[in-house]
Amino acid sequence: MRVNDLNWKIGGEAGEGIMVTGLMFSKVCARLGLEVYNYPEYPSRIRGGHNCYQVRVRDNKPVFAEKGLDILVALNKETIDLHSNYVKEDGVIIADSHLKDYGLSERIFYLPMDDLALSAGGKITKNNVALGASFAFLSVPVENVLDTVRRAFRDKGEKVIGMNEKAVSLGYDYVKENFKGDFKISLKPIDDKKNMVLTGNEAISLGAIKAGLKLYAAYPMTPASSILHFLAPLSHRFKILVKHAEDEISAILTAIGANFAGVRAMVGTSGGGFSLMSEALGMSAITETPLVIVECMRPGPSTGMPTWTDQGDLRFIIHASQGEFLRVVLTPGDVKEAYQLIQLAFNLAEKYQIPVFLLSDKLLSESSESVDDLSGSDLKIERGKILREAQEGYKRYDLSIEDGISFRAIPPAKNGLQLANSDEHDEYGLVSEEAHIREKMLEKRFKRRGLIVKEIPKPNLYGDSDADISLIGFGSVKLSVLRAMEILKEEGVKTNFLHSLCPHPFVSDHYLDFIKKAKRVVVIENNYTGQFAGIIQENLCIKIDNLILKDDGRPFFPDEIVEKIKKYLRS
Amino acid sequence: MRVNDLNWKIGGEAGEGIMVTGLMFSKVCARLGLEVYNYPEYPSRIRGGHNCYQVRVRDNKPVFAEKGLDILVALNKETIDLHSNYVKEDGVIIADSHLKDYGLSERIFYLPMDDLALSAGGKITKNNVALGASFAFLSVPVENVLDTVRRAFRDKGEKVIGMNEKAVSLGYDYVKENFKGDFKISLKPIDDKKNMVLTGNEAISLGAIKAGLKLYAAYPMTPASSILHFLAPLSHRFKILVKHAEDEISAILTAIGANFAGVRAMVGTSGGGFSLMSEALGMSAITETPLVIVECMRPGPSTGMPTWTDQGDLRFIIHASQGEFLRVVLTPGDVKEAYQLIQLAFNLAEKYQIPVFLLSDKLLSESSESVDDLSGSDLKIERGKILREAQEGYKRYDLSIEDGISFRAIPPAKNGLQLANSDEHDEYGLVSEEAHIREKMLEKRFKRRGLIVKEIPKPNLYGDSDADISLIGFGSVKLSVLRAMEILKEEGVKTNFLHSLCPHPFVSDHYLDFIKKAKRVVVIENNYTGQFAGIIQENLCIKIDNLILKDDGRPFFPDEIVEKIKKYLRS
Amino acid sequence: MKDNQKFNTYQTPSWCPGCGNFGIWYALKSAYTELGFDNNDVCMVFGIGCSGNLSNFIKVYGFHSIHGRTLPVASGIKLANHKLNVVATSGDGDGLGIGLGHFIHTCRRNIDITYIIHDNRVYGLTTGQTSPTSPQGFQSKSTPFGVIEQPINPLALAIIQGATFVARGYSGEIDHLTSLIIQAIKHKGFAVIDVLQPCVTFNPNFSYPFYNPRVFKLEDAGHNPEDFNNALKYALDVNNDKIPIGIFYKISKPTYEESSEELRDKPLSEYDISDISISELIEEIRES
Amino acid sequence: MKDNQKFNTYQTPSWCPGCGNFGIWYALKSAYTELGFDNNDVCMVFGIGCSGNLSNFIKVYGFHSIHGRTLPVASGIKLANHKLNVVATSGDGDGLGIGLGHFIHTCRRNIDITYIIHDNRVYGLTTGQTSPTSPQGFQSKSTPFGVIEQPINPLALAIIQGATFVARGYSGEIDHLTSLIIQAIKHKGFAVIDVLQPCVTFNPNFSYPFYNPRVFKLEDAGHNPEDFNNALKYALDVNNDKIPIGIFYKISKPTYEESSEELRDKPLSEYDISDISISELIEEIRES
Ligand SMILES: Cc1ncc(C[n+]2csc(CCOP(=O)(O)OP(=O)(O)O)c2C)c(N)n1
Ligand SMILES: Cc1ncc(C[n+]2csc(CCOP(=O)(O)OP(=O)(O)O)c2C)c(N)n1
Ligand code: SF4
Ligand code: SF4
Ligand SMILES: [Mg+2]
Ligand SMILES: [Mg+2]
Repeated sequence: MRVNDLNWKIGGEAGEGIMVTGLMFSKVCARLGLEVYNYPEYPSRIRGGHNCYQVRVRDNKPVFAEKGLDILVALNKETIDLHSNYVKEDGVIIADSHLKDYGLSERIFYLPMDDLALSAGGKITKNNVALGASFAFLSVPVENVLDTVRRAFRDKGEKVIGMNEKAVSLGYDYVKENFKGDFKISLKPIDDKKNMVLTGNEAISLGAIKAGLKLYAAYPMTPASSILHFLAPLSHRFKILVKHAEDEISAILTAIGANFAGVRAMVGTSGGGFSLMSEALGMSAITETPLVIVECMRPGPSTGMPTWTDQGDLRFIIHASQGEFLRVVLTPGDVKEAYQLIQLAFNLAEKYQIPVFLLSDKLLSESSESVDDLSGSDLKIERGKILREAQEGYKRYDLSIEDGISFRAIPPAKNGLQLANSDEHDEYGLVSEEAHIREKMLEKRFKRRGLIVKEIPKPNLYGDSDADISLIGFGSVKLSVLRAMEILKEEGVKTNFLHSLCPHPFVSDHYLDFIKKAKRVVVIENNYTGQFAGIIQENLCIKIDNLILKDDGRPFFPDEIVEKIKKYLRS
Repeated sequence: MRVNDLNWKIGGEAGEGIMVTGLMFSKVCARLGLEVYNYPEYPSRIRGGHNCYQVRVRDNKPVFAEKGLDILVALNKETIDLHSNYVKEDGVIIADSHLKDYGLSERIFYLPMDDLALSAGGKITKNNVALGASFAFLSVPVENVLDTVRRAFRDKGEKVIGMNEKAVSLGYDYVKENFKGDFKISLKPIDDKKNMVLTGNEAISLGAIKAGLKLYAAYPMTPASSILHFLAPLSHRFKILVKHAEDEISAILTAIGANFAGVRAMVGTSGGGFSLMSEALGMSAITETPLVIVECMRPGPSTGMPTWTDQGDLRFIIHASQGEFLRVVLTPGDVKEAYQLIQLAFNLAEKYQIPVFLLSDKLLSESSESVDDLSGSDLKIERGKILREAQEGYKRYDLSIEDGISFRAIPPAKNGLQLANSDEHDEYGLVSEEAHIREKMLEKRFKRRGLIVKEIPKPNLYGDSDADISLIGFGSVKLSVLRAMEILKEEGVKTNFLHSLCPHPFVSDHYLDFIKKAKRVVVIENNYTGQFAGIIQENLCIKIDNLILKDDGRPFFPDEIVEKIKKYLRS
Repeated sequence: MKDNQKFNTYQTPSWCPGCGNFGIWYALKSAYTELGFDNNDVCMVFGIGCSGNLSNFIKVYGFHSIHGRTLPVASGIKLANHKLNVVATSGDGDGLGIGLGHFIHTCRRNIDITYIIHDNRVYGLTTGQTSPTSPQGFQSKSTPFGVIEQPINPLALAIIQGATFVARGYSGEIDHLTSLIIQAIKHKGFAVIDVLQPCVTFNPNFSYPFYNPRVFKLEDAGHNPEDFNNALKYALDVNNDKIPIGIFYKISKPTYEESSEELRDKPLSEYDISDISISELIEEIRES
Repeated sequence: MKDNQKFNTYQTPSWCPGCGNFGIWYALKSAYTELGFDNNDVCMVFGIGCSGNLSNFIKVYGFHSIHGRTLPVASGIKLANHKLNVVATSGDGDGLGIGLGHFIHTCRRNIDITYIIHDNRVYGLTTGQTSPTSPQGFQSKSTPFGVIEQPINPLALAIIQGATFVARGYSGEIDHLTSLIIQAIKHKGFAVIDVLQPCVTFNPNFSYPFYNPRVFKLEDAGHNPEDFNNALKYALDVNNDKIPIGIFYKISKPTYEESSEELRDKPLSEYDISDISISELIEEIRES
């Protein structure tokens, strides 16, 4: 009997409510105090494609989607075709009874989903039949499932709640009565713990609200849209103007205008939208107007694969827009880091009067994780050199200030007059093309680098000090790598992992020691060319010989990493 | 007496016709068979700022603007304030007589420009008075000057021509009569040579016409606009649709559409406009539609310094647009290279079905050079795998083709049906999100890199094999460096120079040997962060310790390079 | 409808059952069939959105462009080979939100392209945000408290900025829409058809039950499409319970291609470029 | 005009002698003076072009944005602090070419911004290419054989898409323009003034000798600015030899800010953000 170690997946056609059911499944588990990781897959269309949702449940973190399945819930045949291979020896497939005709493998438990749903009150409750059934296998009391379903349909009225409760119970009971084997996994509550489930985008949104976000401007784009969807209904409550702009160009410029006028404003988009923002990015830099940009990557080039994951925009973000200027790129690896780093992004943007990126991807933005508490991750608000009143003689771009960071007077501060000028300019912001002013202003804008690098988060080091393999990566590869390391450790392979939270500006000291001490360095990235490895090479002039790359829109699964690492060890 | 070794400059207020006069000066010299280099400076406004135009004249190439002036023509006081410091001991300042009041230095020859212009027929001819005067100092027969003036005003009618001729003569005669000293420089014709004068943008335009350009779409932006201005009047003659589009987004998409429909189409812009193009760039890549982009750099960030020069967009160009794909960046160093490389750009774009950049900057695009003949630089047109008719079973993105380059059928070819799809796609172009198709398509698009690197131009090596200092640079730094090397050689310092014509894709073999053999490597770039040095480090993992950088909007002057190199030698 | 089959690809449309895009898809295929088109007789350009997914279901030369940018691509294709029949389609967000500038500038050009707007008054593919044609007060994922803005009026914009064929279609009236498409393709100049396209999933209030009783045909109302003022009046009359479909405006004016001397002799794509001589031009420059 | 001095910066305008931008500059300064503004009472946003160079010559809070993008920046400023008087200016290329989409979408919002278009019907700063308001046939560096497109009609677009104050000014009539600017600033809502601005250098045909005899004042013609149809008629009547200036259209409608509940209590910029609590929200999520 395995306890609290489960990999569950549900699959069906787009539009069948797969996502909602998966999320409910994970919430039941999270409320038991367990750790969950939810990984959804869906195509870029509203109907007709294949959707699936995977929930990995464990006692402890790290938790990340793995390939081998314990329970597969199949609402259609495609689910079986695509995923049944991954069902473990002792796993089970819960399939709708109408799939019987296909004469599938023996491990299938046929559940008359449609019939039970109909008796519950409507076909639409089918997923909840499957939900109930799933938990019956796992020896979770039906009341826990009903509790979550009730919450989920809270706003839909008693009738709907009743129907769905009934569906759960019917599914649950059907398994109890008809399943003859014994299923080897059970889920047991962990005392006094009650987790919530958050996606990366929810964490980013929450962190931004906490950081004092006052204006969010965006144009919908997967996988960033859910930030817009999360914030919009909260706009009145938290006094945040949430603007669905006419395009991404307008979104970023609106945010820059708002920052200039003294509020914290942010934009969120994906690579295509960010392309359109790249011109304005430089304007934020030359006018020294703070700006926070959330970029959620998906596979490119161009429209590419809108609903899949990728880490291919790193270099683009670092070099976007004509000319040269400072920017910071923060790359959280999980939901808590996302919550914290977005707050840091606002602090850095205002303190250093620069654009700061929070770089996410579909994997982090749309997958969800169990989280106990976020408050430990809160940062103090630091607004830097901001003035609501200014002295006479005030100069917005005062060159005499040592660290290069001059004071931002906010309109309508008297004496605070200034021109925020996209042209190169003098200390007041008025245009200047003189060589020596240009030089000084450029220097002014770059000078603060020294202060910034002291403040950007160091990469986190995980694992053994005497590792055989030393991994380096950034952003969303984190959880999969950590899980892979755990598996490797069980198999006696010692690894460690340096996880970058800020690939740019690249601080050599943060990496040098690790790389020098490593027996064998492997950089792991969810892209084709190994961009982060290139950055390491550029900065340290140390050749990175080993790369684990993947760029088919899917994240690394721990099992894959394990395999690759073992191959390295053999070679 | 120095022969054919002159540095001449004219300065005055914007709107006073400084540019036209400078150009005429250089044409007179070029027609003598001399080599000239013209470097204009002007502010980003129509009137009121300071304009100047410098003409360097020599017997032979390399020729590039140098600091020390032999003749300075000052139409206003500012010209004297700004430039008289640079006038050599034996040089002369030709100033308008009204500047006498300022009690300026002795080397000034006062020319009653306004009076003479008035007697020639109008104040507007003032510049030609100065032009005539200049050549009187240089012992060039007045007929040569008159010839060029006549050509310049050819279309303006007899009266205007007459006025301007008279102005030239009056200025010329005035010097002959009134200049008492003896001037140590003369210009002598070189037998049987008659050079023309071309800017980089003219060379790019000519090369593009030669390469079969059929559609040019652009939105005006300094320093790229002159391509538009050059091509537009030629549109009927060469059957080129020249479209001033509503913005840069439209320009690039129009060009992509046109390439798809089977013509050679190009866009031209500067960094800000290119920012707006970056989204579409990736579409060209994923649809495998050829595209040629001319990007003429100016100092950023943002609007920056619109009429000055810079090499700060290299990394941006290389990494622009979400996702990862191949592109080529060609960086000519002079007018002839620009003419040739734009032709190569079209060939590479079509043969490899990728976007190709011709990266220029204000210095190359708007400075002009004497050129004898271009025809030796012509390339054969290579259109690659293009089909006007297709076989049944045709697949646009056929994966079975070894080198990854499948055939482009052009509409309305029967059997050539295809979808050019910005989404990831299958062999017909129809959307696909399957992992294995994605992988194969990505591989298909990258596979051709092997062929491309064989075809991109090798960097040119100049100078001594046993150099004390080995310079590396790309693009427009070339002429200044070559001239500096010449000066250094005269002073006994041995240098060599590896000039990159294609910093991306970076072919390690093209640089490795040079760098390994070098006693001391110095990378020279017209930017702040040393982007090309970073690229070298990234690819070769060899630290570049010495950088000569400049980013104040001005190009390197040979004298500056000489000084910096000498400092290195001393250190 | 049998003949239409040849315009199908191997992919089955992935739109929601009942989606108005089916109607547009049928109408397009029927129009091509009635026009006697072969698959290679038309080149279509699509945007990104549910509307753009049409690119995978219709077998013609296609370019599935980026979001908001169908018209520039279509213009490039048309200018490179003005013998091609070019049909562009956009969603309302695509064409009237992010792509609005291109739309109006293309109207000004009167380039001979047929332009179909799949106007479902919502962002479909991104799962239900407001669009520029959503009505004021519209509650969506991006505007849970209702849209503040006045909607875009694509027909009025097209009429005043130079489009020479301006119509409204309805995907619930496939034959009528087919006929509009045929006329638009035959029309020389920029032809805009704004199609009322129910999005049953994210904008159920503007679906068949809403439109069916409201639409009426302008041709039945005796409207003369050459009457600019009346056309504009119909286009501006948005608060009426009666929704006109049909041709609002149609006049004859030179197209962009006709006004471009460089296109006079033949399409640009038909020129041989293997040996272009610029030596005369060079000599002129040398002598200038 | 003496008091206006306080709105001068240390830089002298670099426009060509006779440029119509001088008139707009004077009128703006006079309007601010007459409104009793201090320098910090107004925040201006500029585009890139000769018009945008104004940013260096007028001493107020300023944002010199990128080409074509004044309105989004101005909107961001206004939404962050709706107590500020925000005045945005653009060139015709800037605001009606590359920035056309923003213009129309801003009209739809009726945000309380005053928007001045320096309409010289040419690209000035880039030395004379065609602009979206250049007349058909206009020969320029980018259109040596004449413009093919129909010009943009900014006033008609503004009127039909929701701007609530739509006017035309002329920089040759400074007092009249001053009065328009004052009224526009006082107006609650999006106020557009298209200013006929001679570019003596690159568009000499549309200079004072052209405009002076042609302009007439709508107020003298007895036009009622609340009359939508008449306003539109005047705006569309472009081929007439008489050019109306003055207020075409003016109505009262709720502004974007007024319709935004989140702005009700006070400007966003006045909120203290040092200690925002989200614990309740977190608990709701945990319980959901
Ligand atoms: C630059 C850019 N921004 C955003 C998106 C995301 N996106 C895809 S479709 C779409 C909107 C779809 O709405 P609409 O154009 O009305 O088409 P529909 O789906 O309703 O047919 C958006 C915003 C994108 N692909 N590219
Ligand atoms: C993205 C971008 N494209 C092009 C330019 C170059 N540019 C500067 S001003 C201008 C046009 C100026 O014309 P207009 O807006 O009419 O202003 P005017 O100079 O006539 O006042 C252009 C195209 C730019 N700055 N940015
Ligand atoms: S979401 Fe709407 S527009 Fe998209 S396919 Fe479904 S019904 Fe059609
Ligand atoms: S170019 Fe035209 S718009 Fe620009 S300053 Fe001169 S006259 Fe004014
Ligand atoms: Mg839509
Ligand atoms: Mg203009």
